[in-house]
Amino acid sequence: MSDTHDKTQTLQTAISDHVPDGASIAFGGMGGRDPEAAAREIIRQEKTGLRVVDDARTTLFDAMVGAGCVDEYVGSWVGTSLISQGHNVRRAVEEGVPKDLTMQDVSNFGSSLMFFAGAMNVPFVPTRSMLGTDIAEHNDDIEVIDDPFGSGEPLAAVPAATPDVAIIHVQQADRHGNAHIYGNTVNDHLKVRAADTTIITCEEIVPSETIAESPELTKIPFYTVDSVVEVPFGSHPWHCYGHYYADLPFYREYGLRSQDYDEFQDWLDEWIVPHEEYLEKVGADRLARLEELEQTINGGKI
Amino acid sequence: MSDTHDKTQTLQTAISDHVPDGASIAFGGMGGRDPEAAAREIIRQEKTGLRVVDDARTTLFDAMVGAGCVDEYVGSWVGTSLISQGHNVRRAVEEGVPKDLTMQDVSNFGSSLMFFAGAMNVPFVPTRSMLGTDIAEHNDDIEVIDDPFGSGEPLAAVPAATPDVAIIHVQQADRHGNAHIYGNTVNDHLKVRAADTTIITCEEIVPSETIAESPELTKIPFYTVDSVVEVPFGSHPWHCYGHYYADLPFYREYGLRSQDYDEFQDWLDEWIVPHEEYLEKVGADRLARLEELEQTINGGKI
Amino acid sequence: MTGETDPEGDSGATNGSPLDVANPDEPADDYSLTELLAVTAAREIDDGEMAFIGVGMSLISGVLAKYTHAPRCQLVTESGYVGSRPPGVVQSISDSVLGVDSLVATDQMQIFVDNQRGLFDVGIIGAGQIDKYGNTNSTVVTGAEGSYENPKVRLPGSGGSNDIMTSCGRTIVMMRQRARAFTSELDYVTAPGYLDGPGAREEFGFPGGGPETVITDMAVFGFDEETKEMYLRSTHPGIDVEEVREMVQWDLNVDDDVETTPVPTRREVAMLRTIDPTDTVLRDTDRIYEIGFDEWADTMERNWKRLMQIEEDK
Amino acid sequence: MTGETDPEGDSGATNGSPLDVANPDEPADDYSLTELLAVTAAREIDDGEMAFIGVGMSLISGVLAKYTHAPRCQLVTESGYVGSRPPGVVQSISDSVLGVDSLVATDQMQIFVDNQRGLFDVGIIGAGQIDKYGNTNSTVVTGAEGSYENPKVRLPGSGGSNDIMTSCGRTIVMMRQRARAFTSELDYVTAPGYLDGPGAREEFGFPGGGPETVITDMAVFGFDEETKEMYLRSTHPGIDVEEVREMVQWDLNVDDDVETTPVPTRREVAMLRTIDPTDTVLRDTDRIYEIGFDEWADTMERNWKRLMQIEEDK
Repeated sequence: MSDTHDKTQTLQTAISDHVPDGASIAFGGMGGRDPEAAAREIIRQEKTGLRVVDDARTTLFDAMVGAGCVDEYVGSWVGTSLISQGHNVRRAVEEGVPKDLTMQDVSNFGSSLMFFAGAMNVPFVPTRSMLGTDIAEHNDDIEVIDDPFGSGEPLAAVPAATPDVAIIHVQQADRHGNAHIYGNTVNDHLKVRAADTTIITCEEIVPSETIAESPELTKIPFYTVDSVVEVPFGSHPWHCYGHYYADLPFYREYGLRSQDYDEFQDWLDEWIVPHEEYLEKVGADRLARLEELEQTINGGKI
Repeated sequence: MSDTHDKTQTLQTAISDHVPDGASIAFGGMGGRDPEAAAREIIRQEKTGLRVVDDARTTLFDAMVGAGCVDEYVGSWVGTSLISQGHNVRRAVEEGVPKDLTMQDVSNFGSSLMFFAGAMNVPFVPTRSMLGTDIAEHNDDIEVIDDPFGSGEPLAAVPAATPDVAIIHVQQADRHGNAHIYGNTVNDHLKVRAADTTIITCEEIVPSETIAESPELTKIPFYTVDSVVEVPFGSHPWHCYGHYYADLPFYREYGLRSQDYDEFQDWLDEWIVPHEEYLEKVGADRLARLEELEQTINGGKI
Repeated sequence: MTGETDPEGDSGATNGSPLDVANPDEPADDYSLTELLAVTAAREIDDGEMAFIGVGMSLISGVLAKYTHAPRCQLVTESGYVGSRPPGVVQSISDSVLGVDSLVATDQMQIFVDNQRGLFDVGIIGAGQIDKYGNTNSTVVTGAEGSYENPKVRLPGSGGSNDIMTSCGRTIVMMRQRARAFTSELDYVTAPGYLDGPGAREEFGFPGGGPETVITDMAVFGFDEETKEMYLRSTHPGIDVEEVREMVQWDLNVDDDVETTPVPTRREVAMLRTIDPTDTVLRDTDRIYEIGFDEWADTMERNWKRLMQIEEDK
Repeated sequence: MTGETDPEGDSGATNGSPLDVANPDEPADDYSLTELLAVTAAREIDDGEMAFIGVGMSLISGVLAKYTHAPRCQLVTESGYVGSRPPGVVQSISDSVLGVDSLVATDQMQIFVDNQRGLFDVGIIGAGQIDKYGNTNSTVVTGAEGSYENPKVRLPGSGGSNDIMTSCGRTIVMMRQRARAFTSELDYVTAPGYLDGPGAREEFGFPGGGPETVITDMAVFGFDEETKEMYLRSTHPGIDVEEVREMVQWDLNVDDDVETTPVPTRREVAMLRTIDPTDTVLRDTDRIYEIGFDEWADTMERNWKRLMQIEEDK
């Protein structure tokens, strides 16, 4: 169904309606346009037993693992990018603190293809990646098959991923869920199609007329979307192309404080609050400076 | 190699350099943004033995078949769209006039997937389309395989298409081959990647700075392109979104005159001329009116 | 039902807005057979649905639905547009008018990926031949002595019809009721109906529901839920059941409550003629050619502006 | 080679344009080990090449190449940007500075589709462990008693490294020369080097050529064309061959003409410090944190503007 009704919700309602305990989730972005506010709301609502089925994941995943929300990860890379390791992820995998985290590895291309297979409703898509390595060996879901056309070459069959929920942050969307993505798309257009349910958080809700002015940028169409939430600065402390630059010092502080589990608990107490409160704590001046930085870099693109 | 040199050529040189007799070719667009001028140049240079590996094809294919350039077609649909059948195609298949045309059918999704498989360098991509029908039966290149994950469901394995040449018409490109496509992309981004060689014809050559202003529209990147030709009105009599509307009366005349083989020969004599001469014959006023019509419809989009 | 009529006739189509026509909800007494087909197909699209439509008649029906009873339906075209409101007849699948108000401009693979995912509710396709299970042929008519390689008539091929029948929620087939078109044995199966009967689609794991309605120039057909066999649902005004039976090679089932196909309203006919002012599709005439380039261009532009005005007035 | 130095030192990095540095082609006498690595990797990228680069060091090397000897190379990042000229250090794979001047903004699948098609010349990846055939591990260190499921150290995982090693024209590996990092037996093979020796890649039909160069904090290694085994190509200034041998678990082959790794020029060092003004990558310090938000933002902005000025002046 085209579902051209108004799908707007509050962040709290979107998460409580669409993310039950035990859900499998794919998050959008990748060290840029990450739905950080939505992930914080998941932590705030104390969701448990989640299965994160994803590509490369940084802060939001590490924080969710440290908060005990996640039991399993299927994906290509975890860490917190450049300036720190994923301390909570390491603690969970290596020491079972706060609880065990099961890891299932794919390569980056593998993660794209598992969502593509899910999006196109086939059991698998073949690739040459991962052959001859332990990724195919240890990931029981990947089958090595023979080329049915008789070339004699093996192929890795990447199984379809169909997460329960995709949560994607974008620059702008209309009330029906048509979402414009400026800059790179990463795997977001695939995730919304592979998932059963999609939540879009966006910097700004715009009229459908604005969407129709640049239909080439509608990487996410309304018919794949169930919930639309306006969340300004919804990717902070990460980048949102055309809106604000990453808050590296904030991020660095996360990296340092998450080294120690108790210290990380304090970080959670301090920063896992409703989004409006979070933004107040970060401070309007600081947010404005991040917008200014991005304007200097990519000014005028949106 | 990134090949960031100047790739501009004349239409005549581009076709004579990159389209040898016997080549397999995929054309861009689909009843809109079709590289009509390039196809007329192929006819003018009397190329023979071509294998058109493609999706749905209209006028340009019908004319090439009638001119005796084509021996084989692999694709999803042939005709001349709304207002006439593909008379030359029918004559060639049904009567062998002017020569036999071998047909190999796929569905539209099948045509997308054969280029996708070629673009991603795997022998095949699986789909549910074409199963249980004579398409999979009569097309010997399609294999029906079992789901290797044991669902018991069959899948149609669509083999990779890797044509020798892709010829694509776009609104704007820079000298290195970065091409912006406004409106729909059809299968063009896949064809340039599946093909060994790509010729881009464009309404206008623009500076790379113009490309960088909207990098989301660069559906064809320079590193897949070998030749760039500026061909204003290169899709006439078809549409070019944002530039000019289709010349339906011209097209209708083609439909009527191609009903008879001798009459079609006269049409060839009249219209298979160098592109500049062709535009003069169509007439500046008429071309301007087509631009005006498109401006009324999609004004301001480019 | 009338045959060819003057397009400047009493429908009001070319005088002011089609919505201004007198007694808009009354049955039209001036409509062509093709117009009846277009209206009948349009009514199969429910408001709010995702409608996957092709060129020609199916596109016209989709556009008509959007401008009349189903303003919230969204049109999907295989070349990559979603949500467009084409202000006029669409000449090709990449017609630049499909860009008008479109919400999504993407590529063909993306559209068919979404189709296979089961995201589209209803598709409309054409066909040359059909059998009692709704399997269709739009590839080759082989004739008695021909073959796929050497057919009697080469048809255009599948286009998207195979993919739509495989995966769309439900499919509407529009075709001409010619002799040998409703056949006991298809020359070639291009798009899968219910294949050889109940359960066959499920065995293949097809995402879509298969054919739901067949609309011809004589009648409308449905499919029995149990047997998956085609049955006669209604005949068009002036056509009786026996005439239809004669044009069907197998022993056709007929609905106990077989009805007469409802005729178009005056508004629907007026709107159709605004959408196709040069009769390109609806009357299959050469008017577009006869009127010459300048008059064609003027007529097209005038009607676009009229439709856009209707949208603005809403 | 020096250790930690004052970033406001004599390199001229923070005084005016890096291209204005005195005696730009002279060897720098003030550079960090990390800066040597970045410069050595940058020099592996030839002008005009398509360079597939990841986060951190490899991105810095790519940016440096583009701003120095290879202005026509084009940077490819896995999140979907091609052709960008990032005016500063890139903090993540979707860093919005990657949008600067980028010619293509697409998606991750498209980038890896193009990679598997063999369209990219050179890739740069990182790794935790490597063996003599250039196979790398960036997934788990199991230790003596651990396993994939219960490792001693969980590393970040493949990211794009598996895909790059499988399909890129040639691959440069950057890593630290720690004990047990150059190992006879990998705990886990994340990315395929030459697997178990000559012919193995061909058997799998890999599109790419495999590892070409390994750059560590002690030395540079190549691979023998015949045996596909790693050999020592050069040692960094102040490091001798024996020191390297001690840090390699197998019996390392050494080039007859083993050299000393060329040191960075003054221009290269100055440029690096402009790209990474807050030492985020190059010196691995906490300066970014210590200086506080306002000074960080001011420093970033000042250096962006400087780099953009360099581009404009060209």
